[in-house]
Amino acid sequence: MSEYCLELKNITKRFSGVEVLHGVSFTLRPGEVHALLGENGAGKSTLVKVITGVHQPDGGEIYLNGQPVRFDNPHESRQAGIAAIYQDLSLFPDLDVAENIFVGRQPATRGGVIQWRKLYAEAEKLLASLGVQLNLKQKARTLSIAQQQMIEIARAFSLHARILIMDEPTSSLTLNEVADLFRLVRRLRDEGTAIIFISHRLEELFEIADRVTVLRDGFYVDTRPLSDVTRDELIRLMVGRTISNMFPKQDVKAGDVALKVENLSRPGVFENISFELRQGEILGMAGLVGAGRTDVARAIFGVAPPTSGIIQVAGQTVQIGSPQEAIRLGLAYVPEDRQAHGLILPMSITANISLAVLGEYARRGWLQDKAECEAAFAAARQMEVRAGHIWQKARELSGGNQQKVVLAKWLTTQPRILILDEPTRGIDVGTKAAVHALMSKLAAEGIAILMISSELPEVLGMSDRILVMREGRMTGHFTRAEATQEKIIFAATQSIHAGGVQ
Amino acid sequence: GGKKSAGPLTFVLVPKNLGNPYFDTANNGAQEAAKELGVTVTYQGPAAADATQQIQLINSLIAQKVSGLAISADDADALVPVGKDAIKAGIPVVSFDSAIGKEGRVLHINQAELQGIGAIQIKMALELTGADGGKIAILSATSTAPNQNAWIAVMKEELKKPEYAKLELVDVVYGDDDDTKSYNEAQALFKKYPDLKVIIAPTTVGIAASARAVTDAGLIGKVFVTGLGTPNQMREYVKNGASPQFALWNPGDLGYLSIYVLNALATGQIKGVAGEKFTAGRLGEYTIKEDADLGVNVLLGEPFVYNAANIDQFNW
Amino acid sequence: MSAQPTPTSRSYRIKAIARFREAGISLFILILGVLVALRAPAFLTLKNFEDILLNISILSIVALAQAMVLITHGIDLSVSSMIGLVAMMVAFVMKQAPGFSVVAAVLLGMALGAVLGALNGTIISYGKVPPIIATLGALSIYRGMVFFYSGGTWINSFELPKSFKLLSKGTPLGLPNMVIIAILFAAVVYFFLNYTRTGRDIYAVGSNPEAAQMAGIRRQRIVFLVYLLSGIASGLAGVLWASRFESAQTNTALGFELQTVAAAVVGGVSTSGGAGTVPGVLLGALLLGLIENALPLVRISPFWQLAAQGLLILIAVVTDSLISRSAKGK
Amino acid sequence: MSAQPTPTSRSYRIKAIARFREAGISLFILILGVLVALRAPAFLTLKNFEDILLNISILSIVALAQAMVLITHGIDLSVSSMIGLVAMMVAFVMKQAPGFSVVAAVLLGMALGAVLGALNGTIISYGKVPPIIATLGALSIYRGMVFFYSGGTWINSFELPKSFKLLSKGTPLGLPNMVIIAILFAAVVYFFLNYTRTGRDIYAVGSNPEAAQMAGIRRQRIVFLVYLLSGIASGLAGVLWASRFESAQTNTALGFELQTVAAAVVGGVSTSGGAGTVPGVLLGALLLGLIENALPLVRISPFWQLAAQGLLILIAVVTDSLISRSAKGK
Ligand SMILES: Nc1ncnc2c1ncn2[C@@H]1O[C@H](COP(=O)(O)OP(=O)(O)OP(=O)(O)O)[C@@H](O)[C@H]1O
Ligand SMILES: Nc1ncnc2c1ncn2[C@@H]1O[C@H](COP(=O)(O)OP(=O)(O)OP(=O)(O)O)[C@@H](O)[C@H]1O
Ligand SMILES: [Mg+2]
Ligand SMILES: [Mg+2]
Repeated sequence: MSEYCLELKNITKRFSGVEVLHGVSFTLRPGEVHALLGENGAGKSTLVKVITGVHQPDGGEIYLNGQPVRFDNPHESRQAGIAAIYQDLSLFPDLDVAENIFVGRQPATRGGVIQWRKLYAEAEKLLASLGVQLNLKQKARTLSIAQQQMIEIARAFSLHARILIMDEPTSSLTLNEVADLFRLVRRLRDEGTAIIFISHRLEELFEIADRVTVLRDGFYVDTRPLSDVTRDELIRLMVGRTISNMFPKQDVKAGDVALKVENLSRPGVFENISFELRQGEILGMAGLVGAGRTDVARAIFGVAPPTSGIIQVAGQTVQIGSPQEAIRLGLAYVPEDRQAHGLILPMSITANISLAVLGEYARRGWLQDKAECEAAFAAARQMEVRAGHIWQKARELSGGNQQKVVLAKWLTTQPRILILDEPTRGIDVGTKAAVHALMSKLAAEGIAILMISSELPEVLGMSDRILVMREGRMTGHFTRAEATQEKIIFAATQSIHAGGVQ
Repeated sequence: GGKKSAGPLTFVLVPKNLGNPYFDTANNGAQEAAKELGVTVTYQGPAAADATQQIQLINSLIAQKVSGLAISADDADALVPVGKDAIKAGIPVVSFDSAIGKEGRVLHINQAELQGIGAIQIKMALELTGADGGKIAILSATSTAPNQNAWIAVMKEELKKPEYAKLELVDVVYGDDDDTKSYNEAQALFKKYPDLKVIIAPTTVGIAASARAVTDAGLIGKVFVTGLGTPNQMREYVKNGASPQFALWNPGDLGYLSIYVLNALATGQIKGVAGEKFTAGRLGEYTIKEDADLGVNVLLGEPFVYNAANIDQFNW
Repeated sequence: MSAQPTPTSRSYRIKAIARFREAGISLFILILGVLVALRAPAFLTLKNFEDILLNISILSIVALAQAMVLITHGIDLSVSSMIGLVAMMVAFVMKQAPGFSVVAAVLLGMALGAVLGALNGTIISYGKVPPIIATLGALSIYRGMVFFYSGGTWINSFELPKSFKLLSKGTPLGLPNMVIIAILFAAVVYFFLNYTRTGRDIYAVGSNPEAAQMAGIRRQRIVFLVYLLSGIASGLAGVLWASRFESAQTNTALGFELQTVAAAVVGGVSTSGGAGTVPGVLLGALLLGLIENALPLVRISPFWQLAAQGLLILIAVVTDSLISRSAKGK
Repeated sequence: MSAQPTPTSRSYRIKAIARFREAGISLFILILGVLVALRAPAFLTLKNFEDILLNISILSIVALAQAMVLITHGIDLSVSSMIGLVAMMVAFVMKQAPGFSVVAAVLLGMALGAVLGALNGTIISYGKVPPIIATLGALSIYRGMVFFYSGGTWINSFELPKSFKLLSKGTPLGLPNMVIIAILFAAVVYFFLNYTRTGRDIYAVGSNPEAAQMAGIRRQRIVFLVYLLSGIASGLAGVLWASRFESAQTNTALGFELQTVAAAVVGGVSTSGGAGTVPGVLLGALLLGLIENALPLVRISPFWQLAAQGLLILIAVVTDSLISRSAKGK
């Protein structure tokens, strides 16, 4: 019996001939939180899927408690006590919140009759312990990406697994939810559960993880206890260089008002949202999960128009009834849910990037491959998309690279007003810095940027001004100078302490 | 007709569709004739009664250079071109049961005259209502089937005759030769006309469905069903009184005659013009006639009335 | 908005929604019924209601099975041929051995259906053939087997024992047996879909196949299962069909497959999987049966009947979608 | 960062993939052809090939339109009725005005089809009715209109002007006109789907409607469009049908809708949207035509023909899926 509850030796994995894992080794002790770190496309998620039997390794061995094992499907690994939260969320849109947590293992009598009352009671308990407030009867289809993430977490915890794998569970969570999550993680760890934790937010690793294993381009680089590595060391291990400045925000003096919103409302979702966005300005939007930021963005972009309120673009009052009208007005919206709203997964990187501006590559109605291709190629390179080639299907990209494709797609529309919803969700530190640099460059070119982000450092680091929302209302407005983490968190949560929920 | 290579003649009997007892019986007659004549007769048809499929089949039969075709047309006109092709290729074509347009075949073997069929059904109806008559309704196949409509027209003419003055035709409904729909239409008839006496169904599907509907509704003795049917389908209902009598020609004889005609054409005994005479085995001598609507044709004979007394002599 | 509803308020909400989801079509059925009754008094007779129930019993059984297939984002177009083949085979048995027990006949029919359904299931779930084409192929194969098996001949009323005919029409319990069988079947399916894991897995697989797999649901088995069930239901339907129509013909149930799909979809089953309820399907079947029964009663030109049928179905679905949308407030 | 080949190498890759996707079915067609030829020499005659081409021309046209609908994750079951209705109306016109130019007749047919298709499109894209039920309703409505319009009578060979009959059969260019029309139609669809924005949008809407909408694609318009096109194609097919069979009946093209779906799906079009190619659909149509043509030639029991038809289609699809899977290496 080894000290390790899980051990991987020289795992290799190929996808249609291309090797993406080159002899990766990995060990996991009971009662430890072991972080996996690496650039986008390094192979983290693939490694996870190899462990859980979604993929089968092309080489190498897997040992569970010292015994060699081979999982042909996730079912087998679950039987063996391994639970996982995958990066690309896997909920059932037609089932409700509660059932999503217990799919496949609904509490039932010995006779096999499902006990619905019990199911809802347990679901309610679980979500409460995670500090989530959700209508258990709501269909998953209508949940925001963050809410979906919370459900995935609840599901994974409810499995009481001996090994729990979490692939970027926090990518769209805010401080509060992350805090709740970590409390639970620590409890499990202390009960002896082994946890594999993946995140691109380095500070989280230092907070929760005991050891970290770094991958680069599918190669195993090193494993270190977090107690004796520095942030810069980690970055050097994963990127191969140091990153001087995560938030290269240059000061731009704001120009004319590009976007003006007055008393925008959709009862029950958000109310009386008013703000101005000037050319060259980056306006940050902070708030807890479910605060309504995404809905405001969707409303402005014409996906789900508001029931009341005024929207002005460049001084003109406009009615935006659909995304194409928004695009015509020079708006672009990078949605928070890349897979559901950002990408056509079965299509190539090229097709995805050119989707919104295809018209421009047509001459007398006929598409010009070459023009389209070169534009897409340039955009993909600018975003540092990692893929075999630019005709690879979006589905086959790593999470972070999919996010980069979505960014690339909207930047090629050359908008005058750019709405970014969780723009760097799942993007590695290296690229994140590049994206930030690009944002401030665009701002400098006079583009107005509205940035929704659940990552406070990003909001603080990149915004000229910061709006805070809470339960569909604006509860704070700070300039770059006056904004602090504390002020924002307070604005985002105060009423809950004040007990002022309607 | 014309020049034929030596070797046994192979004729093909092409029904509207396979798996239809009516045509299977015709085939039995055809095989009987084949034995007597020492020719081979194959039985090939489309799975569903569909002109397109039938045309494709006939095309391939032409390619196989068979010695003669007896066809029951899924559509009178759609088959004309392919019929012409066959005749051009030296293959004699006759139609039976349901005619091909005049130019598309040498002659048509006519199971019975419109007049005869229409008349007998009204006659049977009156026998069923009894002298003091009553309400009758017609349950037909599709509202577009030409033979059905022709028969219905004749029946309406017949009803004008004084002897049928007491019969009141209250409705004509269509079961589309679909068992379920015919059944529903029959049910609806009882409900619409509580004092209905007779349903005339000039279609084998409709008559069986109607008889069953009468039986299920417990109206035996109140409502009678008659029309055109096959003995096996109707045996039950003749015996339980739902349909004491119905009429039909004998499809076996129809197939039998068709092959004799084909043989006569293929061997050059006849050219297929009006006035020619020939003998068809046990059915005796026939004379080819020509008239306006059917063109050149041979008439099988009078329709036959089946009832409790004779039905057990038949098994088809 | 985020306030947690109490269990009571929740269960209330469920009922409300559930009532809603079928509200549109129920309403339409009511209206249609009234209109027909005004036009044709015969419609309101008890006899007629019994006829309607009889007419929709078989449809309901198969539509429920079809619904389960649709919920997995599949489709079974071969049901009509399975019905035809089973009807023919069972009728043959009853003809050869009139003493054969009726219960045994039913079981035999379901067993035969199970075999056919299992074939479909295997080809689709393990052979990875798209359901629509697999069952379209099966549609002709099984129909072809009817021809082959029967040699084209039919089985007629007089060849079937009385006991067998009474299987569908007998009314020892007041209602015709066939109606009772259909009700029982519906009850079983309702319980299966709502109170067993396998039932819920059917929704899960239809709602998100990959996720289902990752959640440890044996996706292929579930897919296989629904086609198996569809076969069993069709087998049962085949026996009832032969009994009710007192005959087995080579074209028995021809074209019936689209009716079952229509009933299910009219009843709110989503063809892209994941959604559908038993009451909905039953209402869908009822609507179709109602239309079929009403059209001959109200005298409209036979030329119009077909069009009217389609039109009524369309109006039903449109009203339904309008109502449920207005209900959703958007 | 990992290697990114230059844009030029793209065209090569695309072709490689494309060639590949149809490998399975092409192979199967080849094998089938050889087997039939061995059994029935008549198969290899030029006349016979012309027959096959004639037989699949109409199917190809409608199957291509059907494919576009399927790619948007829809389905159009009303094509057969649209064909029937247009055939009837145009034939009527030709009967009344034999002088009417043939080209005008074709345009008229397409215009009529466009109207019918637009109705479907409106109900589905703006009325939010599930395509399968909307077009199922339209299937009976349009068929019913055939009855009503024709009053049950139909139009016969002798009532149609020779010029109209030659529209399909004339061979001024060597091949029958109908075949040439089909080829042109296929070419147009090919370029439309692959080299126009709208064509690309059809795929996008089919594989992820929400994302497509957020990318500024007018989703409803696209959905409307494919049903409109399906109507136009059916209109064209209707005219050709009337010309080829020299008549218009109330049951013209009855049941044809499932054939078009079969051809498309056999040709690799996905019924869950987003995938499908023109060459694939043409091969699918060819396969069906081949089977229909071959079966009567090789003398198998007529009772087996139907089953054989289904069986061959199934085998074709299975081989195809096996080959493409083994190709994917997994
Ligand atoms: N199904 C697939 N087919 C082909 N290539 C794939 C597939 N899945 C992943 N890959 C490739 O494998 C490599 C590793 O992907 P993986 O998702 O493991 O990266 P990752 O470390 O999770 O990145 P991220 O941080 O963005 O999630 C990527 O280059 C990706 O393109
Ligand atoms: N795509 C969507 N479809 C339907 N409803 C949605 C969608 N996205 C979000 N919502 C609803 O809007 C509510 C607020 O979530 P939203 O995502 O707008 O808030 P947020 O501030 O963006 O928080 P998050 O960090 O979760 O995005 C959620 O409760 C959810 O029900
Ligand atoms: Mg990943
Ligand atoms: Mg959001």
